[in-house]
Amino acid sequence: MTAILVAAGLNKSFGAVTAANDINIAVERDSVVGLIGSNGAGKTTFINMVTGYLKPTTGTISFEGRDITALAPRQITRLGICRSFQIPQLFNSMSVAENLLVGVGIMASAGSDWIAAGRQTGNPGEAVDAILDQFNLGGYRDRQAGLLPEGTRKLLDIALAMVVQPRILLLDEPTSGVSADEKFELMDMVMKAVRETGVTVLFVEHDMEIVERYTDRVLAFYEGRIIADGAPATVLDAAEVRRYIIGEQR
Amino acid sequence: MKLDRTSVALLAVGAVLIAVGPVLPKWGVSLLNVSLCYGIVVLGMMLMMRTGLVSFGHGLYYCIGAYAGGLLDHYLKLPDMLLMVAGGALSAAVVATILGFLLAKYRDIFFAMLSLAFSMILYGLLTKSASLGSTDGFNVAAKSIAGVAVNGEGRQFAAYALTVALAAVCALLLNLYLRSHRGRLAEAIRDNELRVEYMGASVRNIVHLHYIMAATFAGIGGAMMSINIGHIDPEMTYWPQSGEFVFIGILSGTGSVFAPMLGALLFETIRSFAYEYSPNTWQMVLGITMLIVIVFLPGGLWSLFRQRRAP
Amino acid sequence: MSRITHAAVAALATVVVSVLAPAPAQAVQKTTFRIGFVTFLSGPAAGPFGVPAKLAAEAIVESLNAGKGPAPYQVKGIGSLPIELVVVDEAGGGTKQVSEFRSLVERQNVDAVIGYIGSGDCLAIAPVAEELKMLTVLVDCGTPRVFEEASYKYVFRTRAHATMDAVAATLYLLDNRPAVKRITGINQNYAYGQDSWNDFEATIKTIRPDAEIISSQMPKFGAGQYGAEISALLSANPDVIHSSLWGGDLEAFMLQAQPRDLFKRAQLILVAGEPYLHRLPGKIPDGTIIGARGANGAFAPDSPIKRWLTELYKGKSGGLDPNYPAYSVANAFLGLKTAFEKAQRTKIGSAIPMGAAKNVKEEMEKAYAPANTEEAIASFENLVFDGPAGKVRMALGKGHQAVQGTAYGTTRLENGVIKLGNIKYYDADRVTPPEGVSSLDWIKSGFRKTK
Amino acid sequence: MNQLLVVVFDALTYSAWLFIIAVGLTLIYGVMKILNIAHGSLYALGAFSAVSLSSWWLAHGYPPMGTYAMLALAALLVGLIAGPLIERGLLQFLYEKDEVVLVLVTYALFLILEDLMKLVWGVDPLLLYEPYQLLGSIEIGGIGYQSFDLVLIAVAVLVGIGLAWVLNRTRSGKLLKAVIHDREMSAALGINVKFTYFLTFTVGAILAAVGGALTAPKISVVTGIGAEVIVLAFAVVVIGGLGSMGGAALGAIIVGLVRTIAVHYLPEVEVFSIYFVMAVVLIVRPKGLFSGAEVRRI
Repeated sequence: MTAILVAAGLNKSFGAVTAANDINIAVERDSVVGLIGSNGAGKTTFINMVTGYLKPTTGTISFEGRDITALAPRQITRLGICRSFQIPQLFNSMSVAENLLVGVGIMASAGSDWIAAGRQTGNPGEAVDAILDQFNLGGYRDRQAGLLPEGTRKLLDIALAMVVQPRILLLDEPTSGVSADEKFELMDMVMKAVRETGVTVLFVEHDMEIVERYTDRVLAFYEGRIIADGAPATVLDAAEVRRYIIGEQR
Repeated sequence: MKLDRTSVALLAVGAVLIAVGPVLPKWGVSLLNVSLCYGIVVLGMMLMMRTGLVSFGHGLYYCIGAYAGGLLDHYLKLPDMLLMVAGGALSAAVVATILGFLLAKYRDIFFAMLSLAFSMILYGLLTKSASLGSTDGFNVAAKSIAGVAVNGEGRQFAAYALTVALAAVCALLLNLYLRSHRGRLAEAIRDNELRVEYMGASVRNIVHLHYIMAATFAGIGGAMMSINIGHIDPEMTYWPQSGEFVFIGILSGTGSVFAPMLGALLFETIRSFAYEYSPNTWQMVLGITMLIVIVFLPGGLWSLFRQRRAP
Repeated sequence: MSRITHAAVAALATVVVSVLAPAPAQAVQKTTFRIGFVTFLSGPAAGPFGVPAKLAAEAIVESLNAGKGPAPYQVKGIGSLPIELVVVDEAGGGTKQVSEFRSLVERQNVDAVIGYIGSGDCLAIAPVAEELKMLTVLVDCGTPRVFEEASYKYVFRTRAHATMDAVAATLYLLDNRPAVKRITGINQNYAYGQDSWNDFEATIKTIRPDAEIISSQMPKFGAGQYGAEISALLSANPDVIHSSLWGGDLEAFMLQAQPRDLFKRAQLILVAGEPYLHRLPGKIPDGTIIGARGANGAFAPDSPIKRWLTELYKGKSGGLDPNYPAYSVANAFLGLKTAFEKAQRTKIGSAIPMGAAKNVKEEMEKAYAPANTEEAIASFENLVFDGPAGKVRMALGKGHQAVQGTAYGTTRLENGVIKLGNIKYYDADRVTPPEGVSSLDWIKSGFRKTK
Repeated sequence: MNQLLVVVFDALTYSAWLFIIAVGLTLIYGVMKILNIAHGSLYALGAFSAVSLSSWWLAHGYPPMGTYAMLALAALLVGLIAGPLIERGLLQFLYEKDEVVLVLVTYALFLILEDLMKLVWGVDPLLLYEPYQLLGSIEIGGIGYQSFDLVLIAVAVLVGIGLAWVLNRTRSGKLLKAVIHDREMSAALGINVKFTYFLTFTVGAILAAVGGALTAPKISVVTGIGAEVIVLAFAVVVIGGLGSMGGAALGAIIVGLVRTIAVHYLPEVEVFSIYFVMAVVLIVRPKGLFSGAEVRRI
């Protein structure tokens, strides 16, 4: 198996605070990786660096062998690295279908294809219907995004990342704010959609049940460093992880 | 290409307006001329507003369009209506392309204020240019349309027909654009530009593009206004003029490309009647109208029609 | 909610329909002479110019309608038709004024338009008046460009243009202070202010090539704060300070400059200072050269028409003397009236041989319709008529542009009131370029009398 | 050397005048996120009221020195009446609107007040020159000045120090700063945002009126003076950074200096020098000179 995403020697500090300290990760194609750690441990910073929101102070990130460290978020997105957000980032004044249509539109108008960009969009199109089905959002199709319940907003946020056809999907706390009985349903749906399209997934998660159930590799962050890396059972059992992360959580 | 209802309606209204031109009262023609020119400018404001940006200096392009047309007459002795409009559109687009590299980074009040600064700099420059008549400006007389000489009644009708046609075509083009993939991104940017970036589109490029489009509309409106009015002066880029465009934009709402035209017509009507029937307090009449619109019609005039259609 | 919406839509529809509906057919029998009167009612020019102009217009119309005009203006109204005024604010710039002009003509169906103080507005209106064939008398704008850059059939200006202000000011200055060397100025940064300074500078350079011209201060219109300008003028140590400031700007400048002793050594010229004499006692230094943009106001020689205007205006304004905008307005109304009535007389003269009928005036009123615009224009061109400041000759711009003499004087404070002394009058011919020569060319050519 | 002194003093008087007007504008923006065009009208109202009150005072033959009290009283009255009236009567219903719409609201207000003042005071310019000369004159760099200009500078400095003291040293000032920093958080922490707004707008209105009242003796007070002032004040606060008091001070000094230098050495460019500086500053520092970095949390 080959690594699709490689982070080498990432450092990032905000003034006196070190948010990333010599991070080295190689993510294999088609794997599902969980990122765990307490608040401020550097998980979101890592995602922000991979997706171009933050630039690392030193170190490089490469995707399929290409250095993407200096690229802007949209260029990284274009290459196939897409993300969801802790706080769902939706188009609140639009309907659910229109939200997804934005993504369809961006895909259609990719690059400098002006003719495609100028093409009309009479009906939402098949791509939107497919995503709506995948995420079981059909019932919300014409509801305004700003007025949706939180769990549905979370789902739509992930769907928006999926609609632009990612190769790697980074999910930032996909189940935060989702009720306990909905969280598995949500994750099942996401994982099913991901497996159908063959996408590599990294997700930040506080819920160890979710981590255990859905990942095949776990990275544990502590004060900007990776303190454990391996199969879920191994990592969650490691002494340091139990002390610094799980202990703190329970 | 299949046209939607709005486009068909635009073409129909445009055709009817041109057809009834000869029987309309003259002041009705003048009112429509001025309103539609404003309407064309406000089409651009509407596109910017949809993108989430309001310019307090859009008079800059209105003025550039008018002066470009005027200079064609003044210096190059090419007083052809179509040439003047094309010149106005092109000059506005060129300046907007340059300034857009800067302005596309700006949002909210900072976008509004930097636009204002640019428009006031042009005001200062024009005020200093004695050869262009300083604050008095100069007269413009279009004498042909597409090379065909016109004068008297023919000239008036040609200008009117061109104004209506331009308004219809500009609105039609904007309507088509807004319904296109890229056009839809305007509202997405207004809602959440971070997400747009993270879906792989360059917000800056789109804002820049929309800025150029809005400026081009303003240039066309300004050039056409100079043809209709026959006089241009730096007042066109002074801040109250830009404020008026913002007001008409908010009065109209961003619901449909028809809205700027109707909004401009209503504004011109109120303003003109207030000037005549309440010459000492017309500012108050306008101010109160503005407040009423903002308080009771937050979605603009067009929201009236929208609510009516919705179940 | 939907009822409100419907009501609102209906209201909107009504507005739009009523706006677009054809105007009611014009009354067949003309019973009044409708004049659109346009002047500043808001903004900085309203106080010093716009409102005095409006007061003068209203007073003059009342008096003329009552048949109480001085000789030769005793006929009621215009050709016996009572005058009706439609007043419009001149605010908002040329574009708006053209729209308003159109609606005055096309919606209000006025018979003539009198007005406009701003030069930009005059330039903008003239071609539209021509297009709409509307007889328009420009009241108070000063720019020579109106008739130097174009010629019009329907447009008249019954006051002299501003070139004579600068020329006469220079002549007066050099007559009284021949030794002046260092010349500077403070003028507003807009067309009138720039033109005033340029004309003055050019005139000085033509007559006194050895004078040293220090560049003029050009504060923004309505700046209000002149601290730095006054310091700069003080540092320049000039002999002469030329200023065409007016209104609030002039008053603010005087209030700030006078206590700082700017005028201790420098000779001040206020081209447009005459209307402020009663407002600024103690603030205008003795010996200031003052103009009234024509022999208006305090410069106007005594005459029945001047007394008539003064009395009327005092009644309307609560005791103030008419200032030069009021004089300009009087010129416009009297000129228009003369033109229409002369046209009527001409018609009657050609219809009925003089002496064949008694009571020509009654005959005329009964038998003949009032003169139309075309006839009035024919008699307006090259007309000479009496205004409150003396004879007005429509001599330039192919008979459409008035020439008048002008005057300058020097101030002196007497018992708390500013008086004018050493008044000198300048004939129109001496301070106005001949037909077909642009003002600046004429000045630079050394005031040549012919082309 | 003398020339330099003159330029600096000219710039200082102009900056002081600008600062008094601009600081109220920036305060209101900082707390309420309203760019208040009607600030110009409040300035004009202050000037008109100052003329009316002082003229009344002088007409009764009271000692001329008392006109200074009248200037202060006029500013207070305008601020305390018009401020609350506008905030409670209109603005409070519109706080949830977009920033740009709020600018338009205040523009509408500006138009209404403009005609209202015309109805009350007429269009004839009003004069009140007594207070300008009462304090005598001084000489700086070989050039005479009126001491009144020193008062103007003193008032500006006092206003600046006073505001800085209130904001940094008093409890309510610190609360105000909290509101400036994060409106929602402050509300969540139990700060009475509604009252804060009321207070801020009133203080801002008083400052605008102080500017007008202190300018009245130097100018002829006439409708339209508010319009000229407001765009200048905008330029100042935008250059300094919207919502920053220090920025308003720096902005005022920069604009004052630039304009004065233009007047003394290049009168030709005076007319657009200020907007040129504004554009340059915004290009280099998009949010003005004193602006906190804003990081969006995602």
